[in-house]
Amino acid sequence: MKLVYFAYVREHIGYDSEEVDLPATVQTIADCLGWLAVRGEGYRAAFADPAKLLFAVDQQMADQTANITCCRELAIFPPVTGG
Amino acid sequence: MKLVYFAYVREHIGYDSEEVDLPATVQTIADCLGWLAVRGEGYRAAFADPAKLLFAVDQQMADQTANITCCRELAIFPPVTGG
Amino acid sequence: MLPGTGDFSPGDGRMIRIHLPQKALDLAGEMAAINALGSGAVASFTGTARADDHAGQTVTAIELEHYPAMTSAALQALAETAMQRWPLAACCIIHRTGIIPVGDAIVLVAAASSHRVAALESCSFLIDRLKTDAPFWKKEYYDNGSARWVEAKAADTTRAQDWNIRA
Amino acid sequence: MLPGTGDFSPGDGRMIRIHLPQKALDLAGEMAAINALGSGAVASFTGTARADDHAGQTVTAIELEHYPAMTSAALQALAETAMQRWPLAACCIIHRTGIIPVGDAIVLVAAASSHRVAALESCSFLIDRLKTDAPFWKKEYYDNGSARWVEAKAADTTRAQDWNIRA
Repeated sequence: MKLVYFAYVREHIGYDSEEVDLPATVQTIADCLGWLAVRGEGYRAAFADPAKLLFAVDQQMADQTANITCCRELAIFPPVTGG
Repeated sequence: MKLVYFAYVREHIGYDSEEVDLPATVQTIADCLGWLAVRGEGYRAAFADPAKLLFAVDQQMADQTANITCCRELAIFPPVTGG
Repeated sequence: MLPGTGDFSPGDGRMIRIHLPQKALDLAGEMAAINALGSGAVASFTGTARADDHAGQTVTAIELEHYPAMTSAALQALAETAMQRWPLAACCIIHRTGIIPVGDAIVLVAAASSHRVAALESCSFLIDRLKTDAPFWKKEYYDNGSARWVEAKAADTTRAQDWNIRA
Repeated sequence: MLPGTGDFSPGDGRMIRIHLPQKALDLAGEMAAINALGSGAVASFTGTARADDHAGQTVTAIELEHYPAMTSAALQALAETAMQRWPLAACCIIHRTGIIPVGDAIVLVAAASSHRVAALESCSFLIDRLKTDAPFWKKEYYDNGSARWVEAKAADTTRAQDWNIRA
């Protein structure tokens, strides 16, 4: 699966995207955040306030309970501030 | 006093303005409409639906009860339709 | 330019611009001028003469009559009311008068603010109130040579009055 | 031009225009194009990069990051929602991305309709919802060389949600 990051999430993690193989225990976005957070300080900093994060599964907005076992691209980003 | 007319009021009366000397019996705009109406068919046609007319006394909107004994210019016109 | 039109400043850097041209509006120039203020948010409304149908006839032109001694003062009062109600940097009302061919702009109102909501709301307020408070009268000319004064709409009056009770 | 941007027609003469340029917006050209449709009423909103102060520093530029694979689809969905809700002839959303110097426009939204209220309301709807629904992130650069991601405002979320309950 492809993970894509934007804004301060991207800056904390240090990549704008990465390919990952999720273990079978990771079913939802919330599971994925927990699994990523142990990978290093950058992830922990990026996900420090998970209630503020937004997610898109295959470019559709989703919440943390969304199942991602069949998804191709998960985007993780802060609240949007365009316009 | 100067009377000024706009839109269909002007077209019915046939003038865009005229100078008049109001008799002492004419105190309000309503009085003035009655006094003008007997002057001819154009005035009667212009004032046929007096509830629809609007008035400005010295360029300030006013209603039919307004006293005009000290006014310099009375404008009589239909509802506005700009923009 | 008629007396009472032009650019006015309440003396604090804010700008009110009222014009009553008898020729085509310079929409791009007006928008560039208000955008150049760098206010962050600019909302605008443009009304254009349409080739509407009425009783089987098509509009070819409209005529805007107005009350020169009153119009610019009425528009300036309207702009000042908007300036008092919202934190605006600039308020612009440009209304064409005389004969206006179909396709040409009749009116441009624009408001600039550092706040998006102030710009959007005041722009709506300006055009809603202009429709009921400013001494303009619109006549439609049709392709068979006839003409008709446009009647005021009750819905326009209702909408203009709604601003009295809005938060 | 990114895939998914451009001019779209729902097939009935109506127009949706979505662009994500990385250079200065042609505001005059965009407004001329939408005015040329002859719809009678055009409402627009322009948002510009401001030289704001923050903690004693002045903004010199902003950067707009976005999610290319999602942005144009999100904006098109937004325009289509507006088209379903109001009788619009055209809907235009132009959003600049990348580095934007202070004074330059960030976004232009515009709506054309034969109805004034439809143009005004849908224009407000488009910019209100764009602020909360489209994947853009804004970073401010300051005159001392520092930078900061702009935080989302609760008031923007409230205003965007208010459209769910408005008549």
